[in-house]
Amino acid sequence: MKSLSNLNLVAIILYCSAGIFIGLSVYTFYYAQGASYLSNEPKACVNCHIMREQYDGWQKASHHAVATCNDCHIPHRFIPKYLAKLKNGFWHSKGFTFQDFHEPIRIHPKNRITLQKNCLYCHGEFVSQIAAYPGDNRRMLDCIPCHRNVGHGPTQ
Amino acid sequence: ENVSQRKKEARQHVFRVVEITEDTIDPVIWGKNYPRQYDGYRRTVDEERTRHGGSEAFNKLDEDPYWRVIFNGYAFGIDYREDRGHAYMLSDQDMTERLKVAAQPGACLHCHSSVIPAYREAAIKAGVSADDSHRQEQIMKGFEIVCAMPYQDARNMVSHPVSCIDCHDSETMQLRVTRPGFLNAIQALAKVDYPLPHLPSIERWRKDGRKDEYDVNTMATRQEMRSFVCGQCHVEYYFKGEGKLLVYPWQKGLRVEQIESYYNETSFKDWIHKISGTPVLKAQHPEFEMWSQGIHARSGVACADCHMPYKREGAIKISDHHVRSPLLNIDTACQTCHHFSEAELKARVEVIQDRTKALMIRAEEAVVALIQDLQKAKEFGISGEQLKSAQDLQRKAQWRLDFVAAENSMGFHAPQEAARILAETIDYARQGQLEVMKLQPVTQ
Amino acid sequence: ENVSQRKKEARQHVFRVVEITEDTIDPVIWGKNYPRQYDGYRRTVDEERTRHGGSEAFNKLDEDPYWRVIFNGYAFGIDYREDRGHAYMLSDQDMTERLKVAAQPGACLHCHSSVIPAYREAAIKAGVSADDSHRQEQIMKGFEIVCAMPYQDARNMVSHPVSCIDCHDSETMQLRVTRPGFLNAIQALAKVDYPLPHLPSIERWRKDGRKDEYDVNTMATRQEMRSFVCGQCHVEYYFKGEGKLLVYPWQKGLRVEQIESYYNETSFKDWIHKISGTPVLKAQHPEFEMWSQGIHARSGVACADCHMPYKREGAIKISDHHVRSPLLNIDTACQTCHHFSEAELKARVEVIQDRTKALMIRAEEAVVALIQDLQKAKEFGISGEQLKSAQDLQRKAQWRLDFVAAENSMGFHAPQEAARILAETIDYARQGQLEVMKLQPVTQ
Ligand code: HEC
Ligand code: HEC
Ligand code: HEC
Ligand code: HEC
Ligand code: HEC
Ligand code: HEC
Ligand code: HEC
Ligand code: HEC
Ligand code: HEC
Ligand code: HEC
Ligand code: HEC
Ligand code: HEC
Ligand code: HEC
Ligand code: HEC
Ligand SMILES: [Ca+2]
Ligand SMILES: [Ca+2]
Repeated sequence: MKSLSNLNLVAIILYCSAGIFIGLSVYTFYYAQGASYLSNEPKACVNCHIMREQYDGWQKASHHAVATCNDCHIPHRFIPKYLAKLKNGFWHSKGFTFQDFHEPIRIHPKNRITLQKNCLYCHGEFVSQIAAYPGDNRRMLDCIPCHRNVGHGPTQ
Repeated sequence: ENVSQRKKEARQHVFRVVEITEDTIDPVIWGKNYPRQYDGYRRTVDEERTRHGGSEAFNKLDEDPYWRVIFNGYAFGIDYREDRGHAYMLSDQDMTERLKVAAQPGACLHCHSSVIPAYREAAIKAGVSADDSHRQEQIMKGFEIVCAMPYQDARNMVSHPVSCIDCHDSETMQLRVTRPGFLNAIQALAKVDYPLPHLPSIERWRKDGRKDEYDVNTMATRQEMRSFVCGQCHVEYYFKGEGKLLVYPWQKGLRVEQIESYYNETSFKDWIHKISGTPVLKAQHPEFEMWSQGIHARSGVACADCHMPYKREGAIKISDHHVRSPLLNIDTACQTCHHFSEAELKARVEVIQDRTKALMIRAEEAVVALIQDLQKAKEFGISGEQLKSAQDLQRKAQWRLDFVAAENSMGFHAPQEAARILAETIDYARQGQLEVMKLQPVTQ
Repeated sequence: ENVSQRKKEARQHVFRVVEITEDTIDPVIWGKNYPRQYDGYRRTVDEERTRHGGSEAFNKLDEDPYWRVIFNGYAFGIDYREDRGHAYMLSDQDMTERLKVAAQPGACLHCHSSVIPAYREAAIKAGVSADDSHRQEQIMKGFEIVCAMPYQDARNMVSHPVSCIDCHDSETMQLRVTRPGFLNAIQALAKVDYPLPHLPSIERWRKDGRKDEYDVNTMATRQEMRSFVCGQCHVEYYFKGEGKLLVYPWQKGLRVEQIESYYNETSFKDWIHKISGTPVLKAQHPEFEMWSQGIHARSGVACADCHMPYKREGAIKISDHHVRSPLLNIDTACQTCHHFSEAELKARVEVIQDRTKALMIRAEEAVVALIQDLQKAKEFGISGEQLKSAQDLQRKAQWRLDFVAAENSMGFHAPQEAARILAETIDYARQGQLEVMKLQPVTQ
């Protein structure tokens, strides 16, 4: 199973990034109410005003009533879930502190795969005939170009 | 209750009721396993007109008589119709007057029938090993043989319009390309240097050092395949040499002048224009080529996205196999990506198409004027040699005009490119007239 | 620290340090209250070139000498430059040779300076009540007076290029339109019948029975205002009659042939072409008109969305007052709407612009060829009367060519429309040549 190698990774990254993460951004974490990052509460994400646009969009989008940020953006299995939160938490804190990220914010390719998988978590059966293969570069049917607005409403 | 009912439906949507193999042509049999797709497929018999397209096979020559002048001396000047649904492709070919006024080769069937088994059969008869491991060899050899046959002989070997097996692998149901014309052409295209940002797998193959041949069925992404299966037939083509081998002229690229320059190199002509005496070219349905120049292709939007959009049927989602004008189902074809009302989207298409149409008529007038001037000059007794430069300009102009006219979206697939091509048409046609005029003093 | 600083910023980003009134022209004073916007505004002094635009004031006549032929006999044939940042508008006007070779009126200042106080001053001098309740009357009357003045006299009444007060209400900071030229024209446009799907407030006014006059400052939506403030100046114009009244010719609509037909009705001409003797038109920066024909306008995308995009400064978002080519900041200008890389978006613009440019050169060749043919015919001694139909065609062709060339996006604001216009250019120019040719036998 994949979770074995994942576990190794978890261990390594937990140690390394935890160190850097704590050293670098304890303050950010504290001040931006970082603890809430680990919850499922969407408000946790808007603690960074940089997420404001996505938050506002989410409130008006079709999934507002049925899915929160984490349902779409964070893996649903336990270990990858907290691993992802940690990794993303690290990058987001770093980005927020140093203001060195590209704007407008763009989802990272890996997180986009996670997102796809989460679409299938809920809609897997519905789209079973059009098999989606998230993460398989050649065979993947990408949901996002057609359904970009489901999470945050139209951008155009 | 509703939800659980739908979940149940969803779980059991594929019953493999029957066995399907590479020899199963009959869509009815496939339909037993995939009834929803089959239902859509069958509906391509429907006929409904849109402002510039749709599926009524009206006669284009009656709609706009300029074309009788432009096609004078060629079979298209006799019978040329609006295309309609896939269900008609074989019978429409059987019935066109074009087949009666001129002998046509078996090559015609490549795009109007489920022809692969016929290719294999012909190859095996000709001595290629019947073994399954020689499948591709059978197809390519049989293709050559059938292309060269008289139409009727080949016609007797096929029985269905495009069928499931032409786009799908019988085992995995994945998309695949079967048509030799396309397989050859896409390899040639890959080798060209001109950039193809809308075909990422070719760009990747080029970047990776162009190892072996580019193999569309193993290298293309799924999204590309959703256009390639259509590119099997919706392309410009010609019959090469005595063997009438079907060739898509992409050896220099997909743009109108690249194709022209390929034809010019071998001095190819489709026919000699009866009024002007010019060796001219005929363009046929370059949908794939025009789409390639548009913003949709560049954005990764495939033919199937618009012409076979996903639709909801109960608890599952399927591709609408009722291939047709997207203007007949704007909600599924366009609105997932574009958040405007159906009326607004329709209006946008029509603004683009009306502009194209107006320019097209302007361009037709110019080409017809040139043909008439050439006619008068000939009546005056001016010799062919002197008319050469004007005739060359007619060839250029007519090729461009036809490229837009024969393309079936009335400019929508690439609006600015269509207008650009028509602008060049006008320039060449009017310059041709000037060339003829220059000869006038000589005759006085 | 960073976070807390920003949280604080977000709370208190406007300190009203100084009082601003309708008489405060100097942007430095406004800048005390709005330092971020002022910082951007000041940066319009920057100079950076893009492939087809940017802000270096290179000489267009040297880049492409055809234009010396096309503009022959007119001030534009002497000095015509690429436009640059707003900071230069007044000094560039002062310095252009066009001002030296021909006497220009005060009307020029309407779009090159913060002119409203000058209008009011002139009106009050001329007897209009100085009372604030007569503000609009002062402006409209002063406009008429200043238009008719000699340039230098009017020039002495102004001191700043476009300033905050030209786009903003001094009290509420809301956008507002001040320019009489625009106010008159948009009312005339509203009265036309042709559909304006991109201007919903006008459509609404029409549907509601066209009561009173259409009043842009009270009826337009905020999103429309984000284009209207630019439409105050980035438009085609002419000086009407002896009073040199500045008029935007939208009485029949915004399209190139609608404007042409307006000019034709009054036999208006900008000058007599020196080589051909044709009374011709000059087009100037029809950005608003071309944008109106494009898909962005139809989608509700305003000038300010691309040319003054929101950008984040710390915790707050402001409009980037460094008005310039969006290709210099694709991330804020385009990527909010388009999910493609900066390189890809740049490439898309350049594909559109390169197509336009190639067609434009083709069209220039045709127009120049016609001018040369007319010249030869005149040298031959053919009379003006006989040349009339060829000259009419020159007028038509040249007007269209110039409409695309004078527009500053090299086709981007409306790609297919630009190509359509150039196609017509070519058609008319070549037909003009044919008309001249027809006269040849007469001379032999
Ligand atoms: C229903 C699914 C869904 C939910 C719920 C959701 N998102 Fe998203 N999110 C998406 C999609 C789809 C994208 C677009 C990815 C793309 O364009 O490639 C996205 C993109 C983003 C981006 C990157 C911006 C971009 O355009 O690439 C951020 C940041 C983000 N979401 C944050 C949030 C936050 C914060 C919440 C909760 C308030 C949230 N999301 C809730 C689906 C969702
Ligand atoms: C500490 C402040 C902060 C918090 C809290 C935060 N974000 Fe972000 N987020 C950022 C910054 C900064 C970026 C841009 C970083 C980048 O592009 O690398 C970002 C980028 C993103 C992206 C796009 C880039 C990527 O990583 O794929 C997504 C998706 C996203 N955030 C989702 C979330 C969700 C979901 C939450 C709540 C669980 C959240 N964010 C909470 C600051 C934050
Ligand atoms: C937490 C579960 C969940 C996740 C994750 C999720 N959805 Fe949904 N989605 C739903 C539910 C529930 C509905 C509404 C009920 C229904 O009609 O099935 C819905 C509705 C939809 C709809 C129809 C409404 C509309 O907006 O057009 C689309 C399309 C859709 N989802 C696509 C997606 C995509 C794409 C993703 C991933 C980016 C996604 N969903 C992620 C649960 C989810
Ligand atoms: C973005 C959407 C879109 C894409 C992608 C697209 N088309 Fe079209 N196509 C249209 C529209 C819209 C029309 C005009 C239909 C009409 O006039 O009724 C059209 C017209 C056609 C027609 C004529 C239909 C008729 O009604 O007669 C054919 C054939 C066609 N397209 C084939 C293709 C092929 C092959 C591809 C890919 C190479 C393709 N299209 C890609 C939208 C699209
Ligand atoms: C490369 C593929 C291809 C080949 C080869 C081909 N066709 Fe077609 N044909 C098409 C496509 C795609 C259409 C629909 C688009 C259109 O009508 O422009 C079509 C449409 C037609 C139609 C209906 C519209 C019309 O033109 O009246 C007839 C009849 C027809 N073809 C006859 C023939 C004949 C006869 C031949 C051989 C000389 C032939 N076709 C060869 C692809 C092909
Ligand atoms: C085997 C050849 C072949 C393939 C593969 C093929 N087509 Fe066609 N297509 C045709 C022919 C031939 C016609 C014209 C039929 C007629 O007029 O009798 C046609 C007609 C059409 C029309 C016009 C329908 C109408 O109602 O006017 C559309 C749209 C179309 N095809 C789109 C597609 C798309 C999209 C694909 C790929 C998903 C595709 N075609 C694949 C040969 C093909
Ligand atoms: C090429 C475009 C396209 C892609 C890719 C795509 N969809 Fe869709 N999707 C559609 C269209 C069109 C509909 C509307 C169907 C209808 O209304 O009949 C739809 C409908 C849906 C719905 C149901 C909407 C409803 O009305 O309840 C869901 C859920 C959904 N899609 C999820 C997904 C997921 C998950 C993926 C990725 C595996 C995906 N889609 C990929 C075009 C697409
Ligand atoms: C002209 C080409 C073409 C023909 C003919 C065709 N299909 Fe398809 N089919 C497609 C395309 C394109 C897809 C979408 C594949 C994808 O998303 O990768 C598809 C998808 C499917 C799927 C997957 C589920 C779905 O709906 O997306 C099934 C099952 C299917 N087709 C069955 C059939 C059957 C049965 C027939 C014959 C009755 C048939 N197809 C004929 C082009 C075709
Ligand atoms: C899978 C997504 C998708 C589908 C389906 C789609 N489009 Fe588009 N369309 C795009 C993208 C992407 C662009 C490029 C501009 C942009 O980035 O938004 C575009 C651009 C356009 C434009 C402006 C470009 C031009 O050529 O003038 C029009 C008009 C348009 N689409 C109409 C349609 C219509 C009509 C349909 C249905 C027949 C359709 N689109 C289907 C994604 C799509
Ligand atoms: C969708 C984006 C968009 C909109 C909306 C838009 N423009 Fe532009 N504009 C552009 C682009 C891109 C260029 C080309 C810049 C270049 O070539 O460097 C351009 C060029 C220009 C230029 C020349 C800039 C230079 O670099 O010399 C002017 C002036 C201009 N636009 C004014 C306007 C006005 C006025 C409006 C509204 C009536 C408008 N634009 C609407 C994107 C836009
Ligand atoms: C209706 C508004 C308007 C009026 C009236 C106007 N201008 Fe301009 N002018 C502009 C705009 C907008 C630009 C920038 C766009 C461009 O250069 O095409 C510009 C650019 C210029 C430039 C710099 C580029 C070039 O053409 O060399 C000069 C110099 C200039 N104008 C002089 C004048 C003179 C002299 C007059 C009076 C005869 C005048 N302008 C009247 C709006 C106007
Ligand atoms: C008062 C008249 C006026 C107004 C209002 C105005 N402009 Fe201009 N604009 C000009 C003139 C004049 C120039 C040319 C200056 C020069 O070349 O010296 C210009 C130049 C430009 C340029 C070229 C800059 C460059 O770097 O090449 C752009 C882009 C532009 N304007 C966009 C806009 C937009 C967007 C708006 C509205 C938000 C606007 N303008 C409002 C008069 C105006
Ligand atoms: C050429 C027109 C123009 C000029 C000149 C101009 N602005 Fe603006 N300004 C705008 C536009 C457009 C907006 C966006 C308004 C909206 O979204 O409704 C804006 C918005 C603003 C805002 C609101 C906050 C924001 O950034 O969106 C402030 C404050 C502002 N401008 C200050 C100034 C100051 C100070 C000056 C002079 C130094 C100035 N403006 C000159 C066009 C202009
Ligand atoms: C506020 C939203 C918005 C902004 C900002 C924007 N666009 Fe667009 N763009 C659109 C919409 C909407 C369409 C129409 C197609 C569609 O519906 O997706 C479009 C269409 C296009 C097209 C295809 C149409 C055509 O004319 O060929 C291109 C190319 C494009 N945009 C490029 C750009 C560039 C470059 C910029 C920045 C200078 C830009 N856009 C800024 C919303 C926007
Ligand atoms: Ca049709
Ligand atoms: Ca410039």
